[in-house]
Amino acid sequence: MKLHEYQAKEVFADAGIPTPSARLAGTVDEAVAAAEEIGFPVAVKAQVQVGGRGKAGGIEIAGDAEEARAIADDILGMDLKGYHVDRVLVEAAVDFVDELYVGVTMDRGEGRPVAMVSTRGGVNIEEVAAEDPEAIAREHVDPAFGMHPYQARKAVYDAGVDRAVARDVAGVLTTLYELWDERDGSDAEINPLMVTADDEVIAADAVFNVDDDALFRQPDLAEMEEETADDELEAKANEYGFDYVRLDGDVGIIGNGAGLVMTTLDLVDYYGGDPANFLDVGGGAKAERISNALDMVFSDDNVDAVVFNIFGGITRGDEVARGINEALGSFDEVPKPVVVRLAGTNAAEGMEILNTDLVTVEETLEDAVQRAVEYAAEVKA
Amino acid sequence: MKLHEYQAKEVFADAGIPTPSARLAGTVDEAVAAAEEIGFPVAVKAQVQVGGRGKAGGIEIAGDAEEARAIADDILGMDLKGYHVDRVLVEAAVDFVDELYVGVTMDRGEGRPVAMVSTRGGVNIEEVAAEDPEAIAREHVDPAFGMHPYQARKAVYDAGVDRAVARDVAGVLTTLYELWDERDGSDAEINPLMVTADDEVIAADAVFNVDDDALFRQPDLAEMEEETADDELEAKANEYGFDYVRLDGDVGIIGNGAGLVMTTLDLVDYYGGDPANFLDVGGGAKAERISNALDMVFSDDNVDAVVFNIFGGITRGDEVARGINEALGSFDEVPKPVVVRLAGTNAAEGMEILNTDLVTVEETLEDAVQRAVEYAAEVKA
Amino acid sequence: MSVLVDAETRVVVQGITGGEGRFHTEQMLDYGTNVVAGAVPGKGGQEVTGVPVYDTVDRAARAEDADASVVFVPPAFAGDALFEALDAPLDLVVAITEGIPTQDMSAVYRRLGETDAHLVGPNCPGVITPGEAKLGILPGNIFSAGDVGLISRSGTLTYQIVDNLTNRGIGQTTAIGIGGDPIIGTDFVDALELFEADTDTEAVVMCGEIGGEDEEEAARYITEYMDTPVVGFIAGRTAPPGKRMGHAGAIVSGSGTGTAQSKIEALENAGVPVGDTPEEVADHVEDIV
Amino acid sequence: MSVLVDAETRVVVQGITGGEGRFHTEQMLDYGTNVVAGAVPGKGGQEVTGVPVYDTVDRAARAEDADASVVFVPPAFAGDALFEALDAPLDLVVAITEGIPTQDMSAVYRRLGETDAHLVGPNCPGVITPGEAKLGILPGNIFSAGDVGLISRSGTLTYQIVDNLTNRGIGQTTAIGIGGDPIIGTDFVDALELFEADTDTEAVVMCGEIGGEDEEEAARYITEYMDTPVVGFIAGRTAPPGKRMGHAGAIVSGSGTGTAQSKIEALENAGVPVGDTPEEVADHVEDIV
Repeated sequence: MKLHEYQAKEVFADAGIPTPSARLAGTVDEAVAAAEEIGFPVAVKAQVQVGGRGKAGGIEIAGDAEEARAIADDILGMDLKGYHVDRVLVEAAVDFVDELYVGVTMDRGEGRPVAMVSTRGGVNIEEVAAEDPEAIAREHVDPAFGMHPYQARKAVYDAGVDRAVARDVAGVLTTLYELWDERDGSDAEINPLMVTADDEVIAADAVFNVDDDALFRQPDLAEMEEETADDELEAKANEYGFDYVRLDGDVGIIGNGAGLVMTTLDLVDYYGGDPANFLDVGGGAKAERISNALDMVFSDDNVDAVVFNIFGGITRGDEVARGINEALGSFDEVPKPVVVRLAGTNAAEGMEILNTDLVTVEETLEDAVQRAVEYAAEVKA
Repeated sequence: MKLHEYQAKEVFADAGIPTPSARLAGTVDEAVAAAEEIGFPVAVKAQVQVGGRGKAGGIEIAGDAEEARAIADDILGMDLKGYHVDRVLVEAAVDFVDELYVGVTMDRGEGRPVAMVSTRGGVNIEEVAAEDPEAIAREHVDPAFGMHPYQARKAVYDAGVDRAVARDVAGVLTTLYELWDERDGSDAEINPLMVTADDEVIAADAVFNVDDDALFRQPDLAEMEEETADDELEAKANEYGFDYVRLDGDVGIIGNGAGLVMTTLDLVDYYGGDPANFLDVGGGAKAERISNALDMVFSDDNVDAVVFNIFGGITRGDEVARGINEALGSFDEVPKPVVVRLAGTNAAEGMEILNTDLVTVEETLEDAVQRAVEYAAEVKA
Repeated sequence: MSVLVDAETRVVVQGITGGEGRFHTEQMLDYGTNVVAGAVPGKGGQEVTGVPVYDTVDRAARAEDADASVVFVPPAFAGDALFEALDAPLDLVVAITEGIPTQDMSAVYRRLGETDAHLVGPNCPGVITPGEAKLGILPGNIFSAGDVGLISRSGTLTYQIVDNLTNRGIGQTTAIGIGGDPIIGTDFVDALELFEADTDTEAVVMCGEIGGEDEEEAARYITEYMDTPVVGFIAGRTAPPGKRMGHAGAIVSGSGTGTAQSKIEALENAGVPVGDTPEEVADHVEDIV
Repeated sequence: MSVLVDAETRVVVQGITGGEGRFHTEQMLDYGTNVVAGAVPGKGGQEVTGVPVYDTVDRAARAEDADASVVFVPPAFAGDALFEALDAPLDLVVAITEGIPTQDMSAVYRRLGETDAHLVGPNCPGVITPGEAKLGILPGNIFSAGDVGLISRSGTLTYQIVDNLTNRGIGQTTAIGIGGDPIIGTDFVDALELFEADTDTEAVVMCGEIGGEDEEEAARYITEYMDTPVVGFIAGRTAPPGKRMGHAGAIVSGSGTGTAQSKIEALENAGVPVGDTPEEVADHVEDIV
């Protein structure tokens, strides 16, 4: 789960990391009022969860109220990389002499956290990492002991941070690590951490992503969650609790287990079709869930045919068949051709009850995918 | 540093461990008032830091106000194993069906903490440990990860705690460990942890000793420290910051370094004398500290002769000699004979400036000790 | 022969009294697995389908001489359950639980590195040695005994591949579902090492997917250390960069590593034929055995 | 030969800019110790008596190829400094600092067990190989090169015993002040093991004191593994039970273990002559070498 910038800054500020004074605004008038209260210049920043907001026009500096009004008017309501901007953060624009990067994330390969510092802040840090990996000082943290104070200092000195602010930057990194650790962060970043002419450091941006699997023990962060699906269908998937990704093709895909569903997508492509989506019903799906999945895929206008591929382990074939029968039985006419392939647990029972007037049945995955691709091609033809 | 029972109970209660309602009282009237407020029966408990208060008459149960008055009158002002009782804790007497022991300490041999549970609470746990070690379930805690929840449960089940209260006792142990860990405990104990007929658990006594070396980061606990020396001289030693232990003999001993001072005591004994004290001036002592040490030993009426044994490492012989000269120069007549042996860093310089009119100088430790023992014997003769 | 588990493996089920734990204990027993105990705090002294339950893993292991466990404990308590199993100590711990917080697994992984134990999972279907024992939730009926080792990050994809193999009469020594989480115990390299040491395993199928670097590392290991032939499969060729598809690990970073293409290339460079479809995987295996 | 340190040992002083750090760096340099760097956060680029200072131990060690450190860092920060030294990694860390919280040392000790490093101390006078190098605060002038190894829990008692030896012309291979804290790195057994492996050490003197079980364990080790003869000394025979005398370790439990008597008996049962006085220790050593 990703926090918005304004939420992450609240969390950081509560932990003692310096952040600019700021207010959230949902209308142009609110934005202007916020700017006047804070004092100019201010930065007006679109609150959408995408990177590169600045380049995309989602962050502008206003020197006075008139400018603030014009900028807020531009940004509020804009479409930023597919996301609708309905709120801006208005905050004091920081006069800086240096921009640093400070971050904490889990290094999955190592199985342990890594704390990072770079003097190349204010730019896309992934690009820095790719072009000049040495520019980012990395300290792997032993999960048994947490980050030692010496490691924060070492990262800061190794990054070549100016001696005048080294202690403060190490302090920010230490706090950021503690937040990450205590609040079940997946990524915690400050980019840029601005350094002022007076050697103050201040977090001008803030990223805090929380491990979804740990939200149960972070109730206050979980409450901050806002629907951010850029798409009606993905919103529906959130509601149903499916792992769903919408794609550009015309063959709708439903299956159980991420690997098998991905494989089904790959096969659609392999046999000359175009996957319309990824939809994983997960393990042990009951009839209703199956029915919801069909509803999802039928709701996508791009879909011309559906392949339904279940290999039962904890998912039972008879439950799946029941769900398909229910979902398709509710139509006068099945809206799009559905190819079903059932294997594994209770597959035989499922095949027996499956209403084959409504669906095409195939024995193997390869055959099922090919049949669906053919159906989709027929619709197009 | 040891907390008093009433202090430890405050700390435990703040952390969520159930304790009986209680009030501290310094006078008989206060004790009776407290008892009436709490409701009878109450336990009236001497607040002195010694074990076995109950057997020594320092804990009594009062069924009504009259009894409470009589008991408080008995206990307040009593001498309990050498400690003067000036306060009692008046607390609700718990009606129990079982008494457990729960404790956390550092196992020095293993270098790691150990959590302990026993169903043999309410008695001297050291005796249980000696007679029937199996009666105490022990879980060593990995300092890298802290106590895992499973370990608290395991200790409780291994100890054979009744299933009905197992979860609560594990909860108390977990809290106790966390307190021990976060508050730099050296020992944390609840003995007894009482179990009521309703399967409630309640800490009827509380021990919390803090690592003296960690008091700098436990300021609120450090503030609870109260002078507890049972002896004027030991109080003086606390004031001067000496490691000092008063003994029964007549040869006063001053030296630097615990091992060397203990060896000096041993030699006094070996040569037929009786050590009057252990006094370690520590490393790097300056003239004033040396002078204070002499003041301490002269203040002990039992002392008939003094042996002053310094082997300089970071302690400098000239500083020691200066301190001796100053301290002894202030007397018209040196009150007790002082034998000095200086070796190590700047010993030669020290010997040069030492006022040999005031002290006897010996070259070796053995000779110095023998001379002091002789002097003491002469006084006795 | 086999790796990790066989008919002698003495299994504790952690979380045996829960719905899933109970159901799969029955399934495991039906398959012939030597389930000797359950461990659930507060439930000591009970029985679940004839299996005695203990309050702690330590007791279960000592009373029943167990050497392995399967973990069905809910995610909030699973990290603790894994420490309990590793500290017991057991030799093998198979963690079925899905959704364990990553930081909990980071701590478990740190501890695992200090032990000689094998942890499989979490978020995995388990381990099966066909005809001998299964530890986990794999549908036993699709497996058959034979001489191909199988390693997979994905549960149902494992079943699919096994089905393709079994349909051609190609059986398995052992199949290991290593799981799709960001931090797992036994990874491809660990599992390949086990099969390389197993004299009965004539070939190994490894089913990878997009995300992470494990398949690339496996390719390096194969080049350097493996004599046993390996056949590969990689799911997620059509996954668009930056989209998350189910598994936490299934994220394409877009930077050229972790993509299906990079994994397939790495494996092919290591001499591993990679099937485009599950059927092709079976074809390659058939060529070898 | 010698153990732990010699003229080649390249030493970082942690906390070199503090009063004690600076003073003893001068003393160590005067003695001939190869002090190659200091490490103090925020002080990188400075020099202390000609020794370059770095911000981190890692940098100091890499820039100056150091393999050991002496720690003069104040107690509140010493635990962190020890982790920094162990993680660098250095081979030898000598912790002079007194008063480190016990829980901090428990964590350091846990980490130490995973490394190949030697930690001496904390709360110790250090290690000296006479004529070659000293790491710590021991007064160099009382030591002389020779063939007796010395191990002691107490600083000044070490000097006393060494003085008795040196006065008789008995020199030392290396003297190790292991420190008197409840949790220390190198204990008697570790130190005995080092001397046993050192072909130049003809005899070892171990000076123990009341409290703990280390001397008893040393006695068991001597019985089982030592060929090199050992002479013992135990301070605290006259200490009354239950009284704390200086060192945290110097507590007599009164339960029959940890007393001077139990230690002396254990050593004598292991064939170790125990001197009643420092002079007697020297007598016993003289009998051997």
